[in-house]
Amino acid sequence: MTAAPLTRAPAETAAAPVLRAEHLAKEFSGVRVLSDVSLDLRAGEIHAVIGENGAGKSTLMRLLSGYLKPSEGTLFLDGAPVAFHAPKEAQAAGIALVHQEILLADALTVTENIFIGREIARFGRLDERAMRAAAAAQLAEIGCKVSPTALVRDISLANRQLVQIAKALLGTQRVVIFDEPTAVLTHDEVDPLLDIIAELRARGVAILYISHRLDEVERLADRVTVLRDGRMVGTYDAKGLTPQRMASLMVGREFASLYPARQDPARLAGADAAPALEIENAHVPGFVRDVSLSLREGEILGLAGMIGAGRTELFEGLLGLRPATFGAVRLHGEPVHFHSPAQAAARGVGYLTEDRKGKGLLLDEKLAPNLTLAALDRVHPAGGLDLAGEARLLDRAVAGYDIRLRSREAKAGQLSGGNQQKLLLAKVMLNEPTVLIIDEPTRGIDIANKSQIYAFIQSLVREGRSCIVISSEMQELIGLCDRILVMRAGRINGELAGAAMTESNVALCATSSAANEQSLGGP
Amino acid sequence: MADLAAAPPRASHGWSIGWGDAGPFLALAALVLIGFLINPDFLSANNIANVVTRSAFIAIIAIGATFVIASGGLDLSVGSMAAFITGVTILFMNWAAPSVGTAAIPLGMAVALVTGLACGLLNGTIVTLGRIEPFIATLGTMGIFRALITYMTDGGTVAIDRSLREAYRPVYFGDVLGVPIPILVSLAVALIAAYVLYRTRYGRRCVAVGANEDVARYSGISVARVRTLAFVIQGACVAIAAICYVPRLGAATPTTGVLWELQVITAVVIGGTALRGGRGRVWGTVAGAVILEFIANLMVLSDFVSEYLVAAVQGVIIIIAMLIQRMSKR
Amino acid sequence: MADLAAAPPRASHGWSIGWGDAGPFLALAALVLIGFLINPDFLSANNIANVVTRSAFIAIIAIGATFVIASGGLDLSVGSMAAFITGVTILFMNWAAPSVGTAAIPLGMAVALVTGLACGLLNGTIVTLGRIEPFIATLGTMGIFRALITYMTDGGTVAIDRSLREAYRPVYFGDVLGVPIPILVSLAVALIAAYVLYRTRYGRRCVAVGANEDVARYSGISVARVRTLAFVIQGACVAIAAICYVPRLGAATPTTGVLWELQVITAVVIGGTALRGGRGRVWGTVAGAVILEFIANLMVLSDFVSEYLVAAVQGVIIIIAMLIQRMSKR
Amino acid sequence: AEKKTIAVSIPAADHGWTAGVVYHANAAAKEINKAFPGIEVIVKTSPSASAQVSAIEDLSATRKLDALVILPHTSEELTTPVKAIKDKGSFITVVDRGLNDPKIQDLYVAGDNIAVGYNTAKFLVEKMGGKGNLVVLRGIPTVIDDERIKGFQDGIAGTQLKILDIQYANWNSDEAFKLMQDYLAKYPQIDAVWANDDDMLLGVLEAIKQSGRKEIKFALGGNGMKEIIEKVKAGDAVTPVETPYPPSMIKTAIYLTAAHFAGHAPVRGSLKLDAPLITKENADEYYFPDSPF
Ligand SMILES: Nc1ncnc2c1ncn2[C@@H]1O[C@H](COP(=O)(O)OP(=O)(O)OP(=O)(O)O)[C@@H](O)[C@H]1O
Ligand SMILES: Nc1ncnc2c1ncn2[C@@H]1O[C@H](COP(=O)(O)OP(=O)(O)OP(=O)(O)O)[C@@H](O)[C@H]1O
Ligand SMILES: O[C@@H]1[C@@H](O)[C@H](O)OC[C@H]1O
Ligand SMILES: [Mg+2]
Ligand SMILES: [Mg+2]
Repeated sequence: MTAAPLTRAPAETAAAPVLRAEHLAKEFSGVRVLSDVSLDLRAGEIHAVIGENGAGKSTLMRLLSGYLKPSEGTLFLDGAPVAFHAPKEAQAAGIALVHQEILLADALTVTENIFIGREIARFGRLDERAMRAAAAAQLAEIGCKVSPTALVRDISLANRQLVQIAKALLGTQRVVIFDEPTAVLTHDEVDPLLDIIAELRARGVAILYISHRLDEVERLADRVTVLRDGRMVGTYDAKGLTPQRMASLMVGREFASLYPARQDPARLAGADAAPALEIENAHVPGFVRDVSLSLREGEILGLAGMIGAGRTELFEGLLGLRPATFGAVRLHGEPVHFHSPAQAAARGVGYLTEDRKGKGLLLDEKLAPNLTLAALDRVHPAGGLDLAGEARLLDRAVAGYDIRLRSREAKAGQLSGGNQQKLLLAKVMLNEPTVLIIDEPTRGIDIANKSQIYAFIQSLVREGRSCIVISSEMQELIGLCDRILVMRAGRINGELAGAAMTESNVALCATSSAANEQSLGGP
Repeated sequence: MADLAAAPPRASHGWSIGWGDAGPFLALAALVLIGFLINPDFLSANNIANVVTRSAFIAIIAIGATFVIASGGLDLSVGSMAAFITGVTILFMNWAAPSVGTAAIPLGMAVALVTGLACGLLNGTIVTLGRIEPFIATLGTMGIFRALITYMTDGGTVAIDRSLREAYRPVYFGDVLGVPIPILVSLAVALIAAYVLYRTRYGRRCVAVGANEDVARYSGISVARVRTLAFVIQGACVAIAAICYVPRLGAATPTTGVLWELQVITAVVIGGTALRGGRGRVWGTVAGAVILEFIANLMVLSDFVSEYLVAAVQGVIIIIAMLIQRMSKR
Repeated sequence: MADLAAAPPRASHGWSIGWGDAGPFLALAALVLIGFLINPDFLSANNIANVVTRSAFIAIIAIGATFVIASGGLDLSVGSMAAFITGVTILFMNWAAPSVGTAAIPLGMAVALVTGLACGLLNGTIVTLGRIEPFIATLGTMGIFRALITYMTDGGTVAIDRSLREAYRPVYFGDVLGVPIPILVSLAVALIAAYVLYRTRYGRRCVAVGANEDVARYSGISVARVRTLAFVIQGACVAIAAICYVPRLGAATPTTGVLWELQVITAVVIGGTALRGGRGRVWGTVAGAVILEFIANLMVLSDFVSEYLVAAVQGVIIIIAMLIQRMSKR
Repeated sequence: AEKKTIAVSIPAADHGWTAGVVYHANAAAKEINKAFPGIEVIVKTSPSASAQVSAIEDLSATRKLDALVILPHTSEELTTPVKAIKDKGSFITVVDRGLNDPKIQDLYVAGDNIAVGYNTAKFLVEKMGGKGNLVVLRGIPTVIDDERIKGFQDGIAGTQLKILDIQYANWNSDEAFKLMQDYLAKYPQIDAVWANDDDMLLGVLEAIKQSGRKEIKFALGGNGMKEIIEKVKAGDAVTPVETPYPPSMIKTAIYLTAAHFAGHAPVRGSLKLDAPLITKENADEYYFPDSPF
């Protein structure tokens, strides 16, 4: 550890801690993932916890909120030692956790999900109206526009996250723990949420906040605890702690720059740059209307937009994963029509889903089978499984994508969120796509890994592949892409390139119906 | 963008039946139409009353199964549980009759109910405490209930005392304002069940447990308790069905209730409840039970199906009913 | 994280059986021990050979069911499918025998296999194309297969031609180096199945589809094709079982295969395959089938179970076997 | 005159014997419908007692039944429903398994189950000199099964023939095969086997054949299945005798019922088909090579 601790946060300045943890440790079947972690949460402060993927943040949160029992160490509630045997007990004490993973029942409505286990009833009869009203109010407060009677199955991932937050915030809370609440949100949804969190603080709630978006941490946090490899690096006063510095503390070395050097724009500027993928007049019923776009060889094309803009659905339609119609689709000039991701993969088109838990990985399955699932024909051309070869591929993926795990035998669901994402990326790349569509490439990924993934995408296009990046992080698109298309309500609402790629322009395009390519200036 | 983003609001299920849930009723309507075309007698008041009355047993049991299945369970033991309860009840009534006369009937009904609750509790406990797949647990108790009654009755046959028979008869054969009593009973059970499933905390939790056990647990619901209670409800429903059943056949035999479990599950699924849990449709279940009984009735009333092929035609009709049910959803 | 490399490499499942999967074998061992204590004859070579040979049918069919269940399906039609295939095969052999003599036997086997594949394809197609719950779809075809063979044979009984009987007998009663042929066949089927499930692309896809349909779809797997194929494999396994079955009694009867589906599913689940899919245990299934047959055998060999209570004791033992299986996992 | 309707309600073919019943009932219906234009016979099978109750309810709800010929699934459950039909004025013919209240029936046609057991027992007593070890396979728990077992037990009472074991094999060949294998494993010395129905005897014989055990002197069944009669005719040493219990009794019953209407001669009373021992000498009388049973 090269970095000297900055300002150790002075303990005496603030109110007495609501919840305090001392010397917590956690083992999973003999493997220690957390040791000797001590921290405290005070009423009316936001305490951020940061660390690399797999550092143990989520594990720590689960210990604090009764979802896991510590192997060692003690929790103190208002100074008295407590042991939670179930999440319910922690909830009863006013401690709520917003999970990193979405924990909602798909088959139930938004309202039903929010009120599971604490339904409002009068004389034993459910008061649907009261629950709907309360749910609607709670959703409105955090800026979520879904209908309280929609089925969770039918709403987008981002909205599910907001529903989950609404669920956690319902009722009176003393401690609210947010585990990467903004990972699946776009710029526009993040702001109201951060306001809510600030307001909770003002109301005297103690907040624990995990995020890989260090600018958010800088903006919100009063104190910051840094974890590395399951151990405390230290707790710091947030004042004067720059994102750069936080990153260095997390990784244990000086952290240079997030985005790789931009490739020479001139390379793509010429009109002769051949199109890699052309989509004309795409319609995805209910989501996308009349979208046409063209991706050039060697280009990184960004797709920005708010929740529900139809970006994901457009490409799911392209791959035959949902009903869609196209005027034409051409790949390297040749007309194509995909009925399934397998056909697309065979032609060199890969798609990385934004929903790694629901659509990307088999959580109960080991890593190697997950890695090769989409490329079985390629990895095992003989039909019989080449397990040794598969193990080598896993080794290569673990090294190449820096997947951190405790055991080769782990199940995918036991990886930390960020490492799951890297495994998913490795999985899609096994098919060696020439055109890669990445939906939310760095969702839940720590800053060091982000920069690895950016560098990786750059190296892809340098090899002549082409890439479409759908992302809800504007800086990411701006830092990485050659050109950005902004979608709004199922249509392309603007195209930005070069100097026009600014946060305000993207935001304007994403929200205003007046925006168009001309007014914002093309490439 | 709001128009695209917001998922279409759905009428929350409850008393009112949304279009998406109309499937089983459409299938039933189609069947009635076909039946009428094949044999107009099909729609005679008499025939309809018979068939619906008969479907009451399966309907009542299947209503219980709706809870079990919605909560993510399965109960294969219902048929032999019905035989067991019937047997115990008859044994008790016959024993009590000499001393208390026809008061043995209400007492016997109480015994039936208690036995049903106990059987359900046993199933629920094995499934939740023992953490055994419901399929296996209830396959086990299926053998147990069947064997116990066979043992208690030396071969499994026990008929109700002649002195009680006439007094008990109206429970199956009687009617109120022309509506046969078993139909009234099953309507009452369905009303209560619909209320419990759609309008109470327990019902909500039952469905939540079936929809996603983890979410339910993390939301502070005692999954084991909810599941166990579903089995207990199932036991109560079997007992009610058995109470109505006794006067119809007047006896428990080793074959009473054999294969009812398949009919029950079929009724539930045709009714729109998902076998994987997380969704329960009480009225659909009732429609499913009536559909099954109508199919059997149609086989008797129609003359062109070879007796050997009846099972095949039934199989085909069930599959078609399921297709109708399904298509009405898109 | 350097400790990564240090993680001990563990054999992934496949030929070798990990500790976590030892449950069914422990249950089997416990059963054998109890059996021996109750009646030492239990372990006589003769008895063991008989029982294991008998378990071969259920084992072979259950191996097919392991695929169906692992892929998230269920097949209730296996018993009547077995009767159907047996009947068709015997009818064919009897028809062919006069012209081709004992060559009718291998030809008949081919017919059995083709029939089995076709039946499986039918089930698979109804489930995947028709998108009907497997439970209902195969309940329907269960009636269809049973009725068809009853119709074709005027009541369902058809005996194999006398001229073929002796030539065919060894398929059930013969042995190779002392090992009865049905045991060899079921071992062969299990070996192939274990290879397919654990060591081929198809096996991977099958389990993936059962574990999470969406993930499978997004990974470019044709869910319908994989599921259908699982049903087809099931059909082939039923056919193989039927081929071994014919010489045992030389006839198909109306009771051939009745309730085999329950035994099959029980064997699969006792063997450690999850009913909800996403996990298949071929060797566990085989152990499960042997366990079931041993339980039945023990009931006869022991003297203290009343003939009336046999089903109850069997039920209890199944539940206990399941508990042993389960506990060995923690 | 108006057409007379005779409904025939029988169990679905759930084992060999009932399959024979279905076959003969269908045959009778075809023949009578052709021969007597004034009579219509309809045959309905039911897979369970409650389904059978439903079936007769349905039949009587939708048409006037002049007669009902019924082979009840079980005695208890069908008694009340059949009485209801009777009360509507139908002529009732009961076959094989009796109802609990004999007053309901106008005509009863059955085999003699007590005799099936008793005559078999007597044969064994005589041939084995009154001593030896027996194993018995019984059917589905029903009155018929009880009667046969009771007749058998009465037949061996007072002798030194000993029943080592008795278990249910549900009138099913497969189960009988397994049960016999297990008996053989359990008992080193078995002198004779009795299966109370021929479906089961088939399984028993296979198991004995496979075991290679030679000490078993007799393996007897009952019902008159043609495969077994063939053995008797051929003078088989292990199965030299048989008792009849022909499924064709349903046909007899239907014909008698038809005669009641067509012959204008009242047919009432009960007809018990004898169950004498079938031996090599008289086997021809009981052999019907074209019957499915
Ligand atoms: N149930 C479990 N069983 C075994 N190992 C586990 C389990 N849960 C977490 N781990 C391991 O513990 C370590 C810490 O995981 P954790 O989820 O706490 O990381 P994190 O800091 O939240 O990472 P991320 O930022 O990627 O979400 C990881 O190596 C992970 O693989
Ligand atoms: N890449 C494409 N190029 C040209 N036309 C396309 C393309 N993809 C789809 N279409 C057309 O759009 C319509 C609907 O396509 P979609 O992929 O939704 O369904 P499908 O191809 O008809 O069936 P499925 O994909 O379910 O097998 C079809 O008429 C199809 O020809
Ligand atoms: O079904 C029974 C049959 O199997 C038995 O052998 O004889 C009497 C019948 O009722
Ligand atoms: Mg985490
Ligand atoms: Mg998206």
